[in-house]
Amino acid sequence: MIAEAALSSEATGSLLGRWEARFKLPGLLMLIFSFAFVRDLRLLLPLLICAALIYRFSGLPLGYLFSRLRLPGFFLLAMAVILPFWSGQTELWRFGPLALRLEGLIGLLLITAKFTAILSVAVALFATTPLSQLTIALRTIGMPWLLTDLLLFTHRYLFQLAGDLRRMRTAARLRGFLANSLSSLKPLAYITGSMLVRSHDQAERVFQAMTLRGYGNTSLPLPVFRPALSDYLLLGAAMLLAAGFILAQYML
Amino acid sequence: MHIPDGIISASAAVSGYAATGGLTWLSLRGIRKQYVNPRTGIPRAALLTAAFFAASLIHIPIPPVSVHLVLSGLMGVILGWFAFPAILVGLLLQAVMFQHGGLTTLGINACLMGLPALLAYFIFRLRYVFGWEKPLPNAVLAFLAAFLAVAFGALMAALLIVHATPAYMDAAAERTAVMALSLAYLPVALIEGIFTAMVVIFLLKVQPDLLEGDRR
Amino acid sequence: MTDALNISDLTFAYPGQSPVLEEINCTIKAGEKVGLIGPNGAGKTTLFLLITGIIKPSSGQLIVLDQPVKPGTFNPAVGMIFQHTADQLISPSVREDIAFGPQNMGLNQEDIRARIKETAELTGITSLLDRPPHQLSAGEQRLVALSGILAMWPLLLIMDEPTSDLDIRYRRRLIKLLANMTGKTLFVASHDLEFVLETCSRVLLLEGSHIQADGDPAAIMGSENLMEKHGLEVPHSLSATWHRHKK
Amino acid sequence: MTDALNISDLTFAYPGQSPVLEEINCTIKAGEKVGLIGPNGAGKTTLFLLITGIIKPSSGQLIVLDQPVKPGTFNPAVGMIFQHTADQLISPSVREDIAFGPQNMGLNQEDIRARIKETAELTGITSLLDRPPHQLSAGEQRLVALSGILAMWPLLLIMDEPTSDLDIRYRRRLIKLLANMTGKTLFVASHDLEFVLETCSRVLLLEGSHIQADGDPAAIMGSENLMEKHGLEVPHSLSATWHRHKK
Repeated sequence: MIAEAALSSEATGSLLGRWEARFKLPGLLMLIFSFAFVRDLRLLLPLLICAALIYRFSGLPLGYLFSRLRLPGFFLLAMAVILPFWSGQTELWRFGPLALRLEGLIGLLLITAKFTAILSVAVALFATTPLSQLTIALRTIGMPWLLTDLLLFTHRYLFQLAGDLRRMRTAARLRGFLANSLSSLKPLAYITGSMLVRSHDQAERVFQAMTLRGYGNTSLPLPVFRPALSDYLLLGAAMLLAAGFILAQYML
Repeated sequence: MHIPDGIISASAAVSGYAATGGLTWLSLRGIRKQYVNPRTGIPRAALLTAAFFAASLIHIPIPPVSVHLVLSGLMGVILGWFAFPAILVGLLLQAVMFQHGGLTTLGINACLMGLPALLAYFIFRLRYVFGWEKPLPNAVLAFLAAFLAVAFGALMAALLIVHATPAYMDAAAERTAVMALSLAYLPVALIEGIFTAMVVIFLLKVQPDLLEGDRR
Repeated sequence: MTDALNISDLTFAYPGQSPVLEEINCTIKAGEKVGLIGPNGAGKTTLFLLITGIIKPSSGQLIVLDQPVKPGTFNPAVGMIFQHTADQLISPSVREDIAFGPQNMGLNQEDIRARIKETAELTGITSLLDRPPHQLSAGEQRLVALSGILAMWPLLLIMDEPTSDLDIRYRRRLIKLLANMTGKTLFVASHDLEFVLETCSRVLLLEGSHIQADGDPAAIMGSENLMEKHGLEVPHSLSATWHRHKK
Repeated sequence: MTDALNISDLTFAYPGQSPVLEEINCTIKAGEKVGLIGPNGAGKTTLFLLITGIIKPSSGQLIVLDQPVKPGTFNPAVGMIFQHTADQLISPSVREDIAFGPQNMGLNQEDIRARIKETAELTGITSLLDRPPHQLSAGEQRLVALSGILAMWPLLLIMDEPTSDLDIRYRRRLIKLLANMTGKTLFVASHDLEFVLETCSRVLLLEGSHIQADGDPAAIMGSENLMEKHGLEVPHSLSATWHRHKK
C-alpha cells in the first residue's frame, strides 16, 4: 500500500529535476494556484497544454502519471455521475425523471480539466524533488522548522510502522482473526492501541539517540546555494504563465 | 472526506491556506506553552503521526461495504496541540507521495480534519475538569469526542462541496445534497466513536500516560 | 498422520524479482524437531510465511498435516511465533492475549478458561496473567507469545529466531520447555546455533534459495567446510580447533 | 587523559522504586575494551544512559573523559549504539544519517563530506550511501548506525547488545571492525558471551544492582560457580565440561 515514489534517473536528469527546489517549489505552486483560478472554458485548452508541457519536462513516463491519477480519479467518476444530472437549469436531454443539464456538464468539464492539469504538475514537481530537498525548499518559503522536522521524521517512520502494522495483522490472522464483520472492531482497536504504545516507547528511544547525536544542539543554517541563471529563467517563466492565466481569467 | 484539486474555487483554496496558517500559528503557540523545548515533543509526535497514518489505512467492515478510519478524534485526544501540525504534515505527505488528497486544497483539507481534531482534544480534556479516571466516563468522552469530530468534519465538507462547486444549484437541491452527504457519514461517525472509545480503554489499562501527552 | 510437512518443488519469487526460494523439496515427519539455519536473507521467514499460508507459492505444492495449504484460511493446528514478539502481543492483558486464538476457534468460555490455566502453568507465567503484555520483559513477552500459540493446541509449531532477544536465563527456560514438549512438530529458524544444537534432532541449511544440507545437526554444523562455504561458523561446542581461530 | 570513565558511588532509582544501580564504583582506562554482562534487567542500559547524560543519577559522581557528565548537554566524544538500530537511523538516506551528528557539531560541508567518505570506507558501506536505511538488512543497518556514531570521532564508544540481530557473517564483520579500532575506549553490553570474549580485554558482571565481578574475561566467564550464581552460563569455548551438561 505504502510505496516510495522512486526517482528514476530520467527524472533527476530532466529539466525539472535539475531545477533548484527552492525556486521550483514556489514557481510551480504559483502555477498550480493560477490553474485553480480558471473558470473560462476557452482557457481550458491552454491550461492542458501548459500542464502537458511541464509534465514532459519532468522526463517521467506517461504510465507513471496514469497510475497516480487512478485513485483520486474515483472521486471524479462520482462527480461525473452526479453533476450533469443535478446541477443547472438548461435541460439538454430528458430521460424520464433524469435530465442532462448544460451547466452541470460544463462544470464537469471544468473540474476534470483543472483536476488533471493540477495533478500532472504536482506529480512532476514531487517526483523530481527528493524529500530532503523539498523540506529545505519548504523552509525557505517560510514553513516553521517544527513542521519540516515533523515531516522528515514522520516520513522516516511511516514505512517501519506500516510494516509493524502489517505484521501485527498477519500474526492476528494466524490466530484466526478475520476482519469480516463489525465484531472485528475490538481486535482492530487493540492492534491500533498496541501500535500506539509501541510507537510511544520507540519515540522515547529515538529521542535519546537523536539527543546523543546533538539534535537541537545548534539550529542548523539552511545550506547556502548560488542559483544558476536557468533557475531564475524557469522561475520567471512560471510566474509569467501564472500571471497570464489569472489575468486572462479576469479579462475574458 | 478529502476535497480533491479542481472542484473548489481558487478563493476558497486560498482562504483554506490562510486558515491553516492561522491554526498552525495557534498550535505552535500551544506547543511552546507546553514544552520548554518544543523539539522534545517532535519524535513522539512524528512516530504517532506515522502510526495514525498507517492505521488510517485499516478498513472497517460495515457489511456490505467497508470504510476506512478517519482517526481525527483519536489524534486530537492523544496528540493535543500537536494534532493540527501532525494532520497538516500527514496530508502533505499524502499529496507528495501518492498525489492523494489535493495540493491546492491542502489548506482546506487540513482544516476539515484538524479543526475537528482540536475540538476532540478540548472535549476529552473535560476529564481533567471532572477528575475522571475510571474507564467508563473516559470511554464516553472519547466516544463523544470522536463522533462529534467526524460529524463536524463531514458537515463542513458537505457545505464546502455544495457551496464552493462552480456549477449552479437551486437552494432546495443544495440543502438536500448537504443533508445526504452528512447523513452518509453518520455510520462512519458512530464506528469512529466506538473505535476511539475502545482504543482509549485499552490505553488506560496498558499505558495511561499516552493519554496525558499534553500534561507534562 | 505421519508427515507434518511435505514440500515439493516449491518456488517463490516476489513480482519482478529473482526467486527467494527455488525448487525446494523437503519432508518433516510428525514429532520431528527441525532447525533451519542460514544467513540473513536466505528465505527462512519467507518459507514460514508460505507454510502458514500467508503468502502463495509461485509454483509447487505444500502439504501441512496431510492437508494442502489453502492461503487465507485459519488453521489452528499450525502455530507461528514471530521474531519480534511485539508483533504478536495485542491484548490489554496476558490472559486476554492467550484467549485470543481459542476465542477465534469458537471455543466456549469454560474451555477457553481451562486452556489459559493449563497453558500458563506449562510455560510458568500464571503470575503474569493480569499484567499488560506490553510492560513485561523481553523474556516474559516471549513466553506469553508462546502461550498464546500453545493455547490453540497446535501440532506444528514454527518459531522465527526465538532466542534473539533473550538473556541466558530465559534462553535456558525456553530450551527446557521445548525439550519437554512431546507430540508436537517443531520447525525453528535461528542464528543461535548452540540453541539449535540443543533443541533439534535435524537441521536444514538454507542459502542461495536452495536447501544446501539436511541431516544430523552435529554432523552438518560440525563440518567446517560446509559451514564456512555458506557464511556460517562451526559452533564452539562442536569445534576442537577454536583457539586456533581466535587470532 | 588516562581515564575514559570514572564512576564513584553511583546510585540510580526511578521515582518510588528500589534502586536499579547502587553504589557503583568503577574506572575504565582510555583505550580499554570492556564488556558488560548480566541478566536482563540488571541495569546495563540504565548505566549507559547515565554515562551519556540522558538520565541523572540519584547520587554519586560520573566523570567521562575527564569531564563531569552534565545531563542534557551534547558531547560528541561519547557515542552510543542502541540495541534496536531502527531507533537510531532517522534520516531518509544513509549519507544523511551519517551526516546528522557532524552537522549538529557545526562542521562545515566539506568536513562533513570528508567524514562521510572516510567512515563509510572504514565500515565498508560506501555502496549503501544513497539507500534509505530502513530498507537495509539488519546487519547493514548495524554498520550504518555504527558509521553515524564513528563520524563524530568519539573517544568512548558504548554499544548495547550489538550482535542481537546479526547473522554470523555480520557478527564476524563487526568483531573484526572492533578489533582493528585503536585509540577508542569500548564499553559494550552483550548476552553474546563469545562475542565479549573475542572483543574485550576486561569484563564487568552486573547483577542485583551491583558489580559482582570485574576482571579478565576468560577468568570470570570461565568460572562455573560465578556464572551460574548470576544467571549466566560459561560460554562453550571456555567450557571443558559442556557435553556433561547437554542432557
